[in-house]
Amino acid sequence: EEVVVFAAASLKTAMDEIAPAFEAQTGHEVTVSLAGSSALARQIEQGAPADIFISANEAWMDTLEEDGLLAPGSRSDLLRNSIVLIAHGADAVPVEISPALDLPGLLGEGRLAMALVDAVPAGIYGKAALESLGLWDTALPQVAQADNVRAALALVSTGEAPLGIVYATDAAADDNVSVIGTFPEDSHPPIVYPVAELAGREGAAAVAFLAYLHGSEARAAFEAQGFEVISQPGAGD
Amino acid sequence: MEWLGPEEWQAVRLSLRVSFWATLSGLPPALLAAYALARWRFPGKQLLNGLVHLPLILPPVVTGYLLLLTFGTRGPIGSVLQEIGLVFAFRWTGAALAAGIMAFPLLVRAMRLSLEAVDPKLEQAAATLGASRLWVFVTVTLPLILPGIIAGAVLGFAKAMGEFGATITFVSNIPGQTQTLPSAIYAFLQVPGGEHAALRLVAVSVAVAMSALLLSEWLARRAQRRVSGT
Amino acid sequence: MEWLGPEEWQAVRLSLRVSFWATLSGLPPALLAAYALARWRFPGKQLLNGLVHLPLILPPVVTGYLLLLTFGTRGPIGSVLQEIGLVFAFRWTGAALAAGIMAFPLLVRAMRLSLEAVDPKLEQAAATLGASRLWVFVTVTLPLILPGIIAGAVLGFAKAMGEFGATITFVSNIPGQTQTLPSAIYAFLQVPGGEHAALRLVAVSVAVAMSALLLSEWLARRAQRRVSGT
Amino acid sequence: MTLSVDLRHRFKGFELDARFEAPKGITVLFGRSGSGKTTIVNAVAGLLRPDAGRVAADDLVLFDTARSLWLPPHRRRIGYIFQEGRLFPHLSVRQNLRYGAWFSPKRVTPAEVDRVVEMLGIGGLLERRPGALSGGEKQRVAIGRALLSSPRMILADEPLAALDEARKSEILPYFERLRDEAEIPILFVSHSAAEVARLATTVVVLEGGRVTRQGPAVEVLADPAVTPLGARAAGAVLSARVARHHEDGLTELDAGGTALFIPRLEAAPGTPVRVRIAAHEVILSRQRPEGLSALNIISGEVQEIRAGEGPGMLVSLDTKAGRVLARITRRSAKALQLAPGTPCHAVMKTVAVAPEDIGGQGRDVSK
Amino acid sequence: MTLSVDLRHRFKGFELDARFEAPKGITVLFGRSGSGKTTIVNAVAGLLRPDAGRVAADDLVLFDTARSLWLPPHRRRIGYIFQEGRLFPHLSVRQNLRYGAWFSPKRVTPAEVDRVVEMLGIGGLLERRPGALSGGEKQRVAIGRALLSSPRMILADEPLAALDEARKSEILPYFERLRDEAEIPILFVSHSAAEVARLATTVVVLEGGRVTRQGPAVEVLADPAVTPLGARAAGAVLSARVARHHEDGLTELDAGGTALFIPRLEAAPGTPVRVRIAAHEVILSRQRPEGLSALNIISGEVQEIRAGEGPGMLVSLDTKAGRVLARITRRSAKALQLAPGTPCHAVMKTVAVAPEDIGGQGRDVSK
Ligand SMILES: Nc1ncnc2c1ncn2[C@@H]1O[C@H](COP(=O)(O)OP(=O)(O)OP(=O)(O)O)[C@@H](O)[C@H]1O
Ligand SMILES: Nc1ncnc2c1ncn2[C@@H]1O[C@H](COP(=O)(O)OP(=O)(O)OP(=O)(O)O)[C@@H](O)[C@H]1O
Ligand code: MOO
Ligand SMILES: [Mg+2]
Ligand SMILES: [Mg+2]
Repeated sequence: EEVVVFAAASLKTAMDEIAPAFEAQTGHEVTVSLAGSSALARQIEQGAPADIFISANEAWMDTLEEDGLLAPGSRSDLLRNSIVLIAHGADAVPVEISPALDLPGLLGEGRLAMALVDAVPAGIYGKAALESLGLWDTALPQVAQADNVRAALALVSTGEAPLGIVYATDAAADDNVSVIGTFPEDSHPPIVYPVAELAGREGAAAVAFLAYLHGSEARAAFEAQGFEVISQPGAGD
Repeated sequence: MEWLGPEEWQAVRLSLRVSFWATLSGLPPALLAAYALARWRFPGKQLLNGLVHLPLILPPVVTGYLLLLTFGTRGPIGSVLQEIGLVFAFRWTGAALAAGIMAFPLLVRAMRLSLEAVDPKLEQAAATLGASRLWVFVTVTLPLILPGIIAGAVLGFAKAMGEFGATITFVSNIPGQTQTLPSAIYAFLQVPGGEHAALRLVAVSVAVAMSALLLSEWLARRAQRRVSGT
Repeated sequence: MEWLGPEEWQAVRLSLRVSFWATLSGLPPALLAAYALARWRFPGKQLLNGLVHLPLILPPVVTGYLLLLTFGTRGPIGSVLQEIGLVFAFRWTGAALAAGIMAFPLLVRAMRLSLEAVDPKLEQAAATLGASRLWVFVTVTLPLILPGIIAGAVLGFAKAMGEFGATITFVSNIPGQTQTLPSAIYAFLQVPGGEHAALRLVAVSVAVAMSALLLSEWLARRAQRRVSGT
Repeated sequence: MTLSVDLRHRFKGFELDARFEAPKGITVLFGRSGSGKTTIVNAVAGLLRPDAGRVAADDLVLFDTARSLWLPPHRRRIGYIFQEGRLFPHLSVRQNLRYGAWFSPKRVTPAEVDRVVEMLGIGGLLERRPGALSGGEKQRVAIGRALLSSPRMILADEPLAALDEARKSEILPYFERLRDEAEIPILFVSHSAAEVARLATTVVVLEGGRVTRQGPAVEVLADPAVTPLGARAAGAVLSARVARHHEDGLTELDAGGTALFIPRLEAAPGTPVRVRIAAHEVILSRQRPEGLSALNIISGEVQEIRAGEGPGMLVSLDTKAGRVLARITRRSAKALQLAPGTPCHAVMKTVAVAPEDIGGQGRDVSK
Repeated sequence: MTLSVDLRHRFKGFELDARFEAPKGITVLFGRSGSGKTTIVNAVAGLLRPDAGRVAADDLVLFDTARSLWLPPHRRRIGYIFQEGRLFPHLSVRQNLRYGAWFSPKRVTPAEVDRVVEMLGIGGLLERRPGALSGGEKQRVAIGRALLSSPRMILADEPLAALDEARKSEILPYFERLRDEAEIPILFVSHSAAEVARLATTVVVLEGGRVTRQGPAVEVLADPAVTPLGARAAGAVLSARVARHHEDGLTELDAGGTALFIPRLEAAPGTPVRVRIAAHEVILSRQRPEGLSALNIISGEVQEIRAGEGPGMLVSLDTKAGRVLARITRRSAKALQLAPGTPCHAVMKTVAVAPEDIGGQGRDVSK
């Protein structure tokens, strides 16, 4: 049996590990389509042949749920992530992220690289965090918004922007940037990656894969990428 | 090449297939559109002209979105075509459609430019020798615009090889079905540490496109030599 | 238009400015490249040819990334240009550079096609009348390829209006500085229910580009009439 | 087949208003540069849509604005030899020549092709493309292309202008044969008085878009008023037969009992030939002249004397060989006291009857 | 200024190997279609890079393969009238005419432009583009364009082929004046024997890419062996003066004491003119003939008799008016018992001295 998984592109590395492992274990076949969460959600709305959707964006999952496109009861939160403040250079001086943070001082003439602050989750969370810390208004004029987190990271990595706000998972792997602070969890809505089975596509393989995602092998793969796996009541272990 | 995994090979093959068919099946309608724009007068000509350019003007994501809305399984055209067994949604055919549409304005412009450079006196001469409109086109116009067709095809093929936004928005990124080289490159770029893998694919993409380019140059030189008549 | 917010108006104006300058400043180097490819023989010609096509072949994100690496403040070219006061990073100039580079292959192809259609006998005639290579180019070649230049400019302008991936990757999206229409449209499309706002901007974008198209058609017809010599 | 032409068309600064009939044979359109010749030919071919008018070949109406009738060019089956060649640059000479045959209802035999190729002397060029041809070579291929399209009518716009005399005199007989043997009308634009004089069955003279004179060639050419033709075009055509060949390289013709000497003509005795005698090369004498180097003397009597502009007069002699025209000065006419009925001798040099003024039917013109 | 040409070039199936000198005046390149005329002209202009050779105008070497010297076309200052016009389609006629002046070191005065425009009869076309011109109109503009570029040398590749006789006879005097007054050499390709005979100072005969004959026009044209020229090209040129105008429309010339009658010539008495008398239009007579319509009789004695191929002979007469050539048959020569020293009369008709065979220096040729 075949399972088609639509997954946010940021999960590529993890999915590249999980899918073959699942296939080996169960004999099912997994096809993973990686793209932006919004594109995937739209495709699902237009009848894409997806069995499972892992979104990096809660809002899109909510939309699908409202439209009745999810298999009832199949939605759960799979992963948690955090956003961090990064600076260019391998060993930048850490700062304390608090309302007292002197962002303009740190930025100087430079830019604060973020993902699109009204459209892309990482940007939305970053904006919310800065707002709750009372830093947004001073930061706003210096914010440079990229179309995704990876592009924001690249801006800092190349030194184009001295600072940036990205996911912890992205920051970890780049030698040209250092994490100089993590935004407090309560400064923004929880960053979760919801997963769900799609309505009308329920099948044994899909159910099995869903379970596998919550299982220990998958957990290892996700954690290796820096994600925090949200424990499921009643799932796997 | 050992350093390409089987899935990546698949992407290379798929990209070639998609670009080839996108270009090839784009040529006849592009030729028709170019001919209409260059030679005919009809109401709505500027509308057609605008429509042809649309994929260039719109951000690719929008084009992809519009394709999804119209050619998707639930779209007005997609659902009809599905009846006759022509499915674009989430198939390589859809990738070819998207690439073809994105390449279309480039095909049309190159051909139109060549068409406008054809000396109408030669076509008239052919008519006096008994060739009907269609035959004039086939025996005189077409050979004379061959360089333009080749130029258009090259541009179109290159564009199709690089097309990403519309494709991934329309048919997603399904390995073996719709995962072209650019989609694969994009996916690599979305994860930490994927840059090297992405660059490898970029290199493959460039190599393939360059070969096509060299071939086209050679063809174009031959065609040009024919046309300049020496 | 009341239904456009001030920030959106800004995006419209910026897109126009970016596309205009991208096209305009792209024309001379494109003309040079087209001339070199059409007329000269030199080692590395096919390399130049490939380079010109590169922005078409590469996914725009990759192009944007490469631009960032080379034209960024720390990039090898960017840092030098900065010395002379030419900054691209996070400026509209950078958006224009990205759009210009993406449009470049289209400019070059159209011009090259026209150049190859120019009758060398006319250029020879000009030479016998005392015109040096440069003057022949200015007084004969250039007027004769005007339709091609216009065609290329239209394609380039349209492409620049729609360019998104390379631009946002290179100079990101700063309202009033680098937020072009496509960036704004893209942002709307990322959020559920943003389609309507996006479509409104798409409509503006299409309207603007169509006006440019109509203007170009008019210019091209005039140029064509000049060239066909009646 | 007769072609009747009636055309009105305006260009900025030029107005065409021409009406004429082109019967079987060669109708030469004659007129100065810019007088509207090519415009007429284009309209007949269907390449120009005139403002108003009608062109018909016998019953076949090519177009008629009154009846909104318009036969598209490719259905007119017209062999058009363009003023500027218009060869297909992407096709070889051979393919250019064959082009018309692809669309022709009649089959063109290889023998026919060979004959035209040989006549035009383009056998060595067949595999070349037009870009590698000289000016005259291009023009010859263009002639061949039109001739080999099995046309119902031929339009030739200065087909021979780019050719040398020798080549012309090889091709002219071909047109003559078309004129004499084939039923198709030929509309022939030419600036050359010699060509006109030799080929024309009918002459149409154009001036500024209007037909100022039209009629059978013999009449029009003999008319001193036809100034654009130049004084040199007037002449008479005599019918003769080859009588015998002499050892000193001369051929003797028999023109109604009068012997005429011309440079050797490769034709068997008995072959009928047409000899044109240009009026300006004829000298008149009241007594039969003696001791002159001129070998040809035809006796007759003055039939008519017409005065033109200038100092010239055109004298028509009635002779046993046929009508002979002589252009002489007023002063001479007075001195010789010429009047209708005066007996008179026409004197012309042997060599004045130049080879290109000899047309024949029995000759193997393809040689 | 003398142009010396030495060229070797191969095309597939054609080999050019030509060496000749073109002194001041008009050097006519004469030869059949495909004989290499345009190839030579292109090489002189710098449009074709020949395999080997050298072309120099006096001390100025245009190119020399031995010394790897190559002057680019635009520095050669050559007025090239192309066989196929080559007007700039995007420029008006006026701009086309002025094009050369933009790059010329010499200023072209408006008066000069006006004169050329008037001579070519293109005053009404100045604002048009070439696409709206007739074939002959294009050719005339092309002539004007070349003439107005203040060239150091003129190359004319069949410049008059597309023109009617009347137009030709308006333009020919202009070339004559260039020949006679300006110091610039003119290389002139022509197929027309009449043009060659009238214009040529020097004649270069080409056959299959090789020069078969070259020399002063009078010599080459008088040579019966020069077959490609055709019998009609031989002729002598007499220097004369206008003596008086008669009421019957004739003008009397004085050629070394002999009176010659020609159709009225608009020139004041005393004006020197050159009159060409074509050899094939001259009749010889031992006695002075009486009662002929021919008005011009020149007495002299036979200087030389040359036999050519065929039945013709060329007789040179020494007369007080100058040398006169007559082409007569062998048979007549025998009958008249001509030999060097024989006194003899040359007879030619008035009208045989056609207007276009009259060239003058005193005439206002722009009219
Ligand atoms: N580009 C070329 N490639 C090959 N052969 C050529 C080329 N151009 C000319 N030729 C050949 O060279 C010969 C000389 O050509 P050229 O144009 O000099 O002739 P021409 O004397 O000017 O003839 P015409 O009177 O017909 O114009 C011809 O046989 C022609 O076919
Ligand atoms: N497209 C056009 N637009 C305007 N005027 C034109 C156009 N074509 C021709 N003419 C004018 O119409 C007149 C007749 O042209 P046409 O070509 O019929 O002359 P022609 O008799 O063939 O002359 P030639 O012997 O020079 O070829 C000319 O005065 C010409 O300038
Ligand atoms: O698809 Mo993303 O992971 O929302 O940037
Ligand atoms: Mg004409
Ligand atoms: Mg030539």
